[in-house]
Amino acid sequence: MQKQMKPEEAIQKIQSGHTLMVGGFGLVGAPLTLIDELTRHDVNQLTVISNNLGEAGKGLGILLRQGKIKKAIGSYFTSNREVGDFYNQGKLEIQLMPQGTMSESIRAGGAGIGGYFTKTSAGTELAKGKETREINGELYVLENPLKANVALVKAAKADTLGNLVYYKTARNFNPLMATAADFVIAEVDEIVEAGELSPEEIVTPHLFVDAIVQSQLILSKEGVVSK
Amino acid sequence: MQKQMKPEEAIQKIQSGHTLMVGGFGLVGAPLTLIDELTRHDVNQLTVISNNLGEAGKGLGILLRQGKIKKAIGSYFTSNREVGDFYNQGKLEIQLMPQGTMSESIRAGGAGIGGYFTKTSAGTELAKGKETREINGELYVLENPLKANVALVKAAKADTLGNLVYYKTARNFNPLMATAADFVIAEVDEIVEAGELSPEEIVTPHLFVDAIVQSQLILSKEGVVSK
Amino acid sequence: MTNKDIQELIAKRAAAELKPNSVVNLGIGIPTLIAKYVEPGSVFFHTENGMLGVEELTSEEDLDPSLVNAGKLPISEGIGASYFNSAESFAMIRGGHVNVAILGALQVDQEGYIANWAIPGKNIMGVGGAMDLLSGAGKVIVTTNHTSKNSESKIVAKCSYPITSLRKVDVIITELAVFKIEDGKLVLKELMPGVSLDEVKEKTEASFEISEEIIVLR
Amino acid sequence: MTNKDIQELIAKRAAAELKPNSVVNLGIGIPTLIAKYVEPGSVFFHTENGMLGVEELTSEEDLDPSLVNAGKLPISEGIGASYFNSAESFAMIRGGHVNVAILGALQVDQEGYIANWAIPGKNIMGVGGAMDLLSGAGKVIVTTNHTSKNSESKIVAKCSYPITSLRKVDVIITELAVFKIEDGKLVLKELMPGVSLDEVKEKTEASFEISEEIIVLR
Repeated sequence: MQKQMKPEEAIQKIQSGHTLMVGGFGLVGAPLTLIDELTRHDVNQLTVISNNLGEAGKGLGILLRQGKIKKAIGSYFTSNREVGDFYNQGKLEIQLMPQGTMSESIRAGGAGIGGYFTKTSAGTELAKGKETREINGELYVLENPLKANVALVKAAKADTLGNLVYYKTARNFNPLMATAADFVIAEVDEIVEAGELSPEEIVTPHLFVDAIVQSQLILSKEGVVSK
Repeated sequence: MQKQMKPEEAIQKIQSGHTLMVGGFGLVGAPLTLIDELTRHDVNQLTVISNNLGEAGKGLGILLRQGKIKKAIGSYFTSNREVGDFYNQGKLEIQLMPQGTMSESIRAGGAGIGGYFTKTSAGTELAKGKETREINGELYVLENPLKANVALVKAAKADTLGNLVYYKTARNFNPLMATAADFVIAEVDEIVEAGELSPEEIVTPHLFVDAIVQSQLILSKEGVVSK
Repeated sequence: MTNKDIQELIAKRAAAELKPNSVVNLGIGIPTLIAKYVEPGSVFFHTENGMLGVEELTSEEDLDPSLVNAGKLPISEGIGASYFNSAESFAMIRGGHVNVAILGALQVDQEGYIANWAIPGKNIMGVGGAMDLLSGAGKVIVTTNHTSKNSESKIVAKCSYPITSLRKVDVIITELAVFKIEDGKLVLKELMPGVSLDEVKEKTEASFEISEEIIVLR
Repeated sequence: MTNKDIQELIAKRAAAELKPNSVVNLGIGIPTLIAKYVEPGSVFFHTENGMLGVEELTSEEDLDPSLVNAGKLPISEGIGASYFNSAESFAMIRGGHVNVAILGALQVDQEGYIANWAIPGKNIMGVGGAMDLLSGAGKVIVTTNHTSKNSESKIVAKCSYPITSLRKVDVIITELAVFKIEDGKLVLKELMPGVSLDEVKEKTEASFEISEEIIVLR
């Protein structure tokens, strides 16, 4: 099975109205090439699940300016002040989640879990309208799984089968999102032959990955640069 | 912090009435040295969470014969026919769980999840008495987390801080159980200096591990042998 | 035919169900015989104890006691294989990432329900991964002898043994026939070599429809 | 004192709370200043974006743009460090495997409730890992300026901002004093160097008890 694709080819899987997951903690571990490609792809009404929405006019922030995003699900939008502006103008829906609940919900989506109880957010504004339950004397909130049509993830290396390994804190949400979407596109800095990755070090087994794209934009000390 | 201990020293953490987790899929990845040590440790009324209860007179099967086990929680006891005999004589309580539910419940115990919904076992005898709920048109069962006082796990290597890596299918339940007990004893074939394991390949970070024990019994082609 | 011949016949037919590049979980019993009928590398075998990329062990010398499948039988490691813990393994299964599960059965009924984990009157002592596989696998193929040792049909009107899941199976392969469950009904699709329709009718307790395009294997 | 001096003073005092070998998560702001007051290797720093074994970046040359803490600031990798995904990282936090969390605050009240993620009237746009850390950390230490920029007490009778958790904090460290929450009550334990009890009383909206063994730092 040929999983290697060009960015513009892989991105065709994204359609208007889709829910997308996009890996990364800020720009660290974000699939920069795929996000860039997405700015040239004619879609709208997207729901984007990502920890942040980039920065003002950068990364996912460009998609926001382009009016392609209908709803953002994440834990920390403060790094892009335009998010608040779009929200106040009624141009953007926001679903704010505690970061641990967001990551657990993505895992649940990928693992076929129908919902789970967590203490996180119990008794706070973020639990409003959610089912709560006392378990062993403490209050828990029922949280739902998160799934997506397409996930855009970033890894350090892929083999030709689609096995992935990550690099340092660029790992973050990527291995989780790779489990929770119908179609998973992995942007990687290096593609090696099957068998070159150690079976013990593979973090994302290939059954989760549908397409592999070579990165063209990377995060350097000087910011985002072409490779 | 000195985590390295002798087996007889580490095993003192186990007291009568405790709930224990014991890693391994059959004998593969089972902490054979610690189990052997436990046969010489004077405790009883144990609840043992382990996929199997060894074989007749082997591994955890010895503890069963010694009458130390009050209750067994696992997915597949058929490999030790004495389990049925003890159960019929009222000498043993059994809690049978689907293997995926057992592993997910151990993960939940370690991850602070208060309970979760799974389709697995819904509508079957194993779901009797459990809360069920329809989610998106399908029936789910609420399952509880599993925790233990002490976990006995097996890894291939530890560094002196307690970081662990595993070997092939001997990994199985071990990394999960290492997260879900108050005191975690890791039996390993090799102990290396901190810094010798690659940060990317560490499967169990050291914060989960309380004691490290050098293995004395190992599984070979010829069965269980002294090292 | 010896029982061994019967099992190999069923396994070979089951192998033909597997599409290239699919991820396949093989249960204990007949399913473990299937791998050798599949071109190496054409499908990826998953075992629920924590590995993707299972291959047949071809030499006793390569036997590694810490490398086993769900039946605790020694296996070997294919190119591109990976290891993961039990929760991750069942997350793959429950989450719908395993395309096909091939399982044995005690009974399968005409609605597609399977019973393969407990016998009434005996202690219920083992379930393993059966319920999880039924919950999550994309397609479930049952490979089973058509009749029990007591010559009773295993393809029954309604399971009398405890069922494994509310999810129904998709394909049933025996030494006599291949059935599919279509719109909640059991449909006879193929007759195995040398088997007559009358023989299948005689040895099958379940009601079934007969496909208009029934295939008679040679 | 400049605000920078104040923050360093608080950070230094907070460092003294850390027992050897404990696993510590540092929040954004003042907490990020704490690591340099801790002997390297004596405690293990955890960052919720997926790493155990965080160390201070000591040289710009070693800066790796893909190696950052929860504040997206560059860090370096200590001996015995490890990486994991966000769900595993928060499983450590929620599951009680992180001994200490040190966090900033907008308000802390006399019962020990903390508000540190949202300001009424402003859009609620960020929460990050704050709620998870409150839910799961073994001990929660708050490091904060005693008063806001408008000279209002941040140690209040009752939080007027949305609280972060039903879980109460354990220790509050400001440039004026150290408080602990004991039996649900705020207790003044220490006066920072050169600070009088009167000054603390004046600048603290919350009611508090005074420890019989109050420590006056020099």
